[in-house]
Amino acid sequence: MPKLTIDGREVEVEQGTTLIEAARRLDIHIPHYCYHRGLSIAGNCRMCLVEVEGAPKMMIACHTQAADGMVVHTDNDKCREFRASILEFILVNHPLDCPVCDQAGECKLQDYYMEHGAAGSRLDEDKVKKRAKAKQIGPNIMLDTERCILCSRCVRFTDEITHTHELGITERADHSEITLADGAWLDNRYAGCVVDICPVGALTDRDFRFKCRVWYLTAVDSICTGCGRGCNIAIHVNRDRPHKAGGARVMRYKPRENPEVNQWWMCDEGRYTYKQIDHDRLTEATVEGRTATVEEALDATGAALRKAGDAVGVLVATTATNEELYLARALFAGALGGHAAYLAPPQGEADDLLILADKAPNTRGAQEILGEQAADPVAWVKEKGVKAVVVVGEAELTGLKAEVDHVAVIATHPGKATEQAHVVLPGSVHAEAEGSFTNLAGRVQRIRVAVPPIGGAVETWRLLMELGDRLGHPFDFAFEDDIFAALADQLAPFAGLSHESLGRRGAPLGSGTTQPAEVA
Amino acid sequence: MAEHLFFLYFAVAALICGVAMVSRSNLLHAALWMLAFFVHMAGIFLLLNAEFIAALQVMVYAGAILVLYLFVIMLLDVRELAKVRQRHASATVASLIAGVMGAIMVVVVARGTFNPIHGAATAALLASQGNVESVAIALFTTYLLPFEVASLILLVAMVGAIMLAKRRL
Amino acid sequence: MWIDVAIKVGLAMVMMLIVINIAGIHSWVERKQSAVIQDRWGANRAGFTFRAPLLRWLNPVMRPIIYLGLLQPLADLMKLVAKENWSPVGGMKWLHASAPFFYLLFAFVGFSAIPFGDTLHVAGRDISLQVAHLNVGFVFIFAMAGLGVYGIVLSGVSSNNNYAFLGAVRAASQMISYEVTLGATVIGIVMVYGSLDLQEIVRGQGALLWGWLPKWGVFVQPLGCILFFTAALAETKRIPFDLPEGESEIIGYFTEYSGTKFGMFMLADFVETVMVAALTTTLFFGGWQFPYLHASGFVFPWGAQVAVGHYGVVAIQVISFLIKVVLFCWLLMTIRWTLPRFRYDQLMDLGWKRMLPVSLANIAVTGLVILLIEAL
Amino acid sequence: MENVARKPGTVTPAGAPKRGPLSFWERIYVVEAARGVWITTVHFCRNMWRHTLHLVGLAKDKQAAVTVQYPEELRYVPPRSRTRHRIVRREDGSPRCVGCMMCETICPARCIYIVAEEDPDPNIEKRPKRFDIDLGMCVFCGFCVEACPEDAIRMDTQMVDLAAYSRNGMILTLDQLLAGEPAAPREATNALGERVHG
Repeated sequence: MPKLTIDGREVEVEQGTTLIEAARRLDIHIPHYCYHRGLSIAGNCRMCLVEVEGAPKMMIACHTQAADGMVVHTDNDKCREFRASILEFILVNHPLDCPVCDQAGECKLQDYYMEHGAAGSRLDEDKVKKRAKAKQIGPNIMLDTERCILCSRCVRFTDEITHTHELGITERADHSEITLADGAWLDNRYAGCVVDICPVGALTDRDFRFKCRVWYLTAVDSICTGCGRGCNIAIHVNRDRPHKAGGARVMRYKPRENPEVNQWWMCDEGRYTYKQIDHDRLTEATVEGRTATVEEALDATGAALRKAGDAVGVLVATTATNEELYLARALFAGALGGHAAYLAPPQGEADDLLILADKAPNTRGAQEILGEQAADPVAWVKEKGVKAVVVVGEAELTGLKAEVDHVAVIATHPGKATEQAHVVLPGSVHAEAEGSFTNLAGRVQRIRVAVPPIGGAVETWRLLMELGDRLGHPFDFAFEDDIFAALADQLAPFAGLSHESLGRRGAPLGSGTTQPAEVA
Repeated sequence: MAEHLFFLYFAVAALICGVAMVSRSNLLHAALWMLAFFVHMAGIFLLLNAEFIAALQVMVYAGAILVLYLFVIMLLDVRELAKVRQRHASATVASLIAGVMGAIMVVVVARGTFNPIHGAATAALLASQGNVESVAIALFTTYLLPFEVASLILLVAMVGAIMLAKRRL
Repeated sequence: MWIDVAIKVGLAMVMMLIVINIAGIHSWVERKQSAVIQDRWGANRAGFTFRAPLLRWLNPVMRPIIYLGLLQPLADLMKLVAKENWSPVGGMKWLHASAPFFYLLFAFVGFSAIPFGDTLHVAGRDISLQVAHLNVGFVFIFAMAGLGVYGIVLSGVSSNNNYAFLGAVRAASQMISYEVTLGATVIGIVMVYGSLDLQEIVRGQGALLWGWLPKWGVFVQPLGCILFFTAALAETKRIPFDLPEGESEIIGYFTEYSGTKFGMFMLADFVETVMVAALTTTLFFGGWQFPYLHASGFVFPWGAQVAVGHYGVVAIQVISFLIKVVLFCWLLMTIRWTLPRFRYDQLMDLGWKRMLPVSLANIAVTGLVILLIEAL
Repeated sequence: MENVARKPGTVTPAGAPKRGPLSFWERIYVVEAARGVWITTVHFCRNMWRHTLHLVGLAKDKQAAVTVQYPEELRYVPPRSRTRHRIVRREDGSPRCVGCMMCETICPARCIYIVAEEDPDPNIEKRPKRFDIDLGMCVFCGFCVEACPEDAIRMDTQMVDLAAYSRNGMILTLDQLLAGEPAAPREATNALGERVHG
């Protein structure tokens, strides 16, 4: 175990650890462009040069392994001078078109320039112009070779992560540029990630281009709902410039690092599911097809459920959060003496990186909380003798209306479920409520409120609580975390967990009761 | 005839205002009903040829005293007070007593044994003497002692209020 | 009986006509007079130009009208009426709407006791030129003025606005404070003329002192006159006593009002101004009396006599009353553009510590003088 | 400033005669108020008389009002005054703005609304699809002009008479902003539209 000194502080790291990682242990940030923890080491940007005592020249921190007794300086005059020089070199042919560049505001070039460069240009020659300024290289990706600093992160990503090899670097010296391989098209299922890892504005997302400046955005930690993987994401919300992008509230998803789930990546399929948040939403309640207030709709459903006595049931889609599932269970299976089951999640393609076949975010949670799956809702209703049923979420329910006296659907989008409903209640999507999902691997992860419920919609958990009030079984939960606390209290796998202890990266089922192992 | 009609109106309206006044939970509304009540009382005084009393009723009670009440009410949070369900134990007793007294009045009026006592101030006297003079004569001759006592009591009350409000003079 | 009612209604209409017109003209005077006093030009925009060939000859006539801003009140009125009828969020809608009504109503009702002429003999009837003959005259007027406070208090409470509320508290306490002085100063007049009846007081002012000086209130009660005028000015809440409103700085009770409802407050303010002018005229400046004019005509102290017919006498009296009222309105307006506003403590100080004791002393001195005169 | 010992609470403007304590008659206030009323009345009578004369075309040389009679008379507007915005065009007539939203970001009144779109020319990349300035909210601070990296927005139209019949009327669109032209500083004129110095 080598023991070394960085900026006067001692640290002991495993054999083979690079200096940049060793420094990270001490919360020392070494500027870098080409280095990425999820990719192989290229060592071509030279931004991470540090001084190692005894070494004849500056060393790159991303590729130099820590050795016993090493004394490293990351922020002395020499380092700063080198960084300024490297930045000057990188910027020689950079077009400095920050005003039109979408990366402006989250651009490492801007950040490091303000921090380490901030020098006037000494360039007398004309800048070397590349062949084309903005060029489309994939269905969602634009490439601007002028802005590229040739860190090769995107090339390594297509080589090492997706193994699709679409990108490469051609030409020599200051004519070098990122190029598509012959006949290739950057359309792999993770192509959007190259935009995330590009430290400058060379690769931009066509979907996000020019919609909004990044400094207008607020990032809210959440979980992708595209499949059972539960990739950690940040929802980027535009809260105070509503005139942007036709009034869209959510501007984009960005993957969030979680080594246990998705490392640094997410698939394009999930990345663009944000459009569903505002698209074609149910914004008002209906009773028998007529527009009604949520109160009226709740009253109607409450009356029907009361009439049905214990012949009531609830069918919850696996898009519901753990909290919503728990409320459904506590109300229908518990207090009312009826039945509760979850609906079969939609299935799709899977691959060997992130994408799973189960296309719902909380199938595991439904299994743990409700246990029983209603593969065919109509058959389930018949079998249980249910006379009034509440459906939470989207499902194929053809023929259900004929079997029961009352169908209430808490839904977010019009679909096959709402067609079968006597009463439709507008619920919330994952970006509009607090809660948690359990991914297929059994990891419980939090979602948070990014935007308020759209239009007249109400948080789904609140609707369930209101139903409880009307059925004479009021819940006294004030917030979502109270519901989770009750859930953790009653179900063994969740025992010991709380919204607070889940943190930003979640925790596996059952981990609340065992002493956590050494946290790295 | 017209006089009877006016009296009927003023009497009924005053009763309604009075009941409304004590039954409102919103203090502000109660005060406004009280205002309406004072105005109708003044109307009854007018019918009794007591113009001066009527004007004083409005000027002093409605114009000054009730405004001071309103001050206090305004400085309290009326909406908050209105939310409080006020239910005192004494309310039952009070309504009982009120009911009994009301019943007595109804019985007395119904039996026709209720005869107004004619005072010294007749309409003719008022016409010859004038309203203010009649009041003044009564106040400063017949009832001089009660008048002076009342003013003394008021003085005491005023001094007491000042002492309470301003501890350090 | 019906004829009596018709006469009363007619008198009330005449009074309303007079008051509303004077009050309406105020809004023009206030703009133009303030402008001219302050070396500005003032309202000189409202108006229209005729394009139709048949009406073009009217344009030269319109020019001075526009130049003098005579159509400004009309434009103001149109603006106020056309504005949105709005009530504040969280306020009490009904009370908010009724407050200006209360205020304006009680401002108007007071006028019913003001006599604007002597008895008119027509077709064998004696018509006293006064809407309501009340033998408690000004007590009634003060009672109505006291009720006007409710309009203000309600507007403050119902607006759900702390500034409006504080303005209402200031206004109400100011009005109550000065009502005391107002009442105390009038007592001197009552003692001199021996009546509360305003018509009687005016008649009493027709007498002559030492054979040549009209026995007007201002001559027998000069101190009372100044005190009354000052206190009445404070009652109208106009500069220099405009602490309840102070449009531009301290925000007042009708902050949350707009459109017609605000217009009613403004009109009521002007009506109050007219009321103060009318009361001052009635109590201290002889009301409808014209110097040396008797029922049969002029009788001058140096012996000359001019006979005037009954209708002529009544006409001179009514016009004399109107001219006096207008002159006092003018004075009130001029004072507005002359004096700076008092501070609130100064206002209370003036009311309670200076004017009230002086007015009480005035009563005592008046009583003494009357006793002395009677003893002699 | 010389250091003059003053009574606390009194402020004497430089050069004003020092005031002694108020006399009894001044404290009585009635006389002083009457004097004040007299002064305003004199002003009123003098000015009203002159206005009347002006109306019939006499005594035009004697001023009745000291104020600038806008809009017949106009005040001089200095050339560097921040006046209504305009957007500068390129040589080909297209707006110079690239929709970078720097002005929108810096605007303290948040009166600028920009929606950007792809420009067909890849060397420009970005152009404003919508560029609105709400003059009803603008505080004329000029930050947008300072922030613009393309010198695309300027406040040199010398237009200061901004009014509209509705709130929406106060919103300038891209076309209106492009229609603005730089103007010479506004000269002061008198009621007859003649140029006046000063």
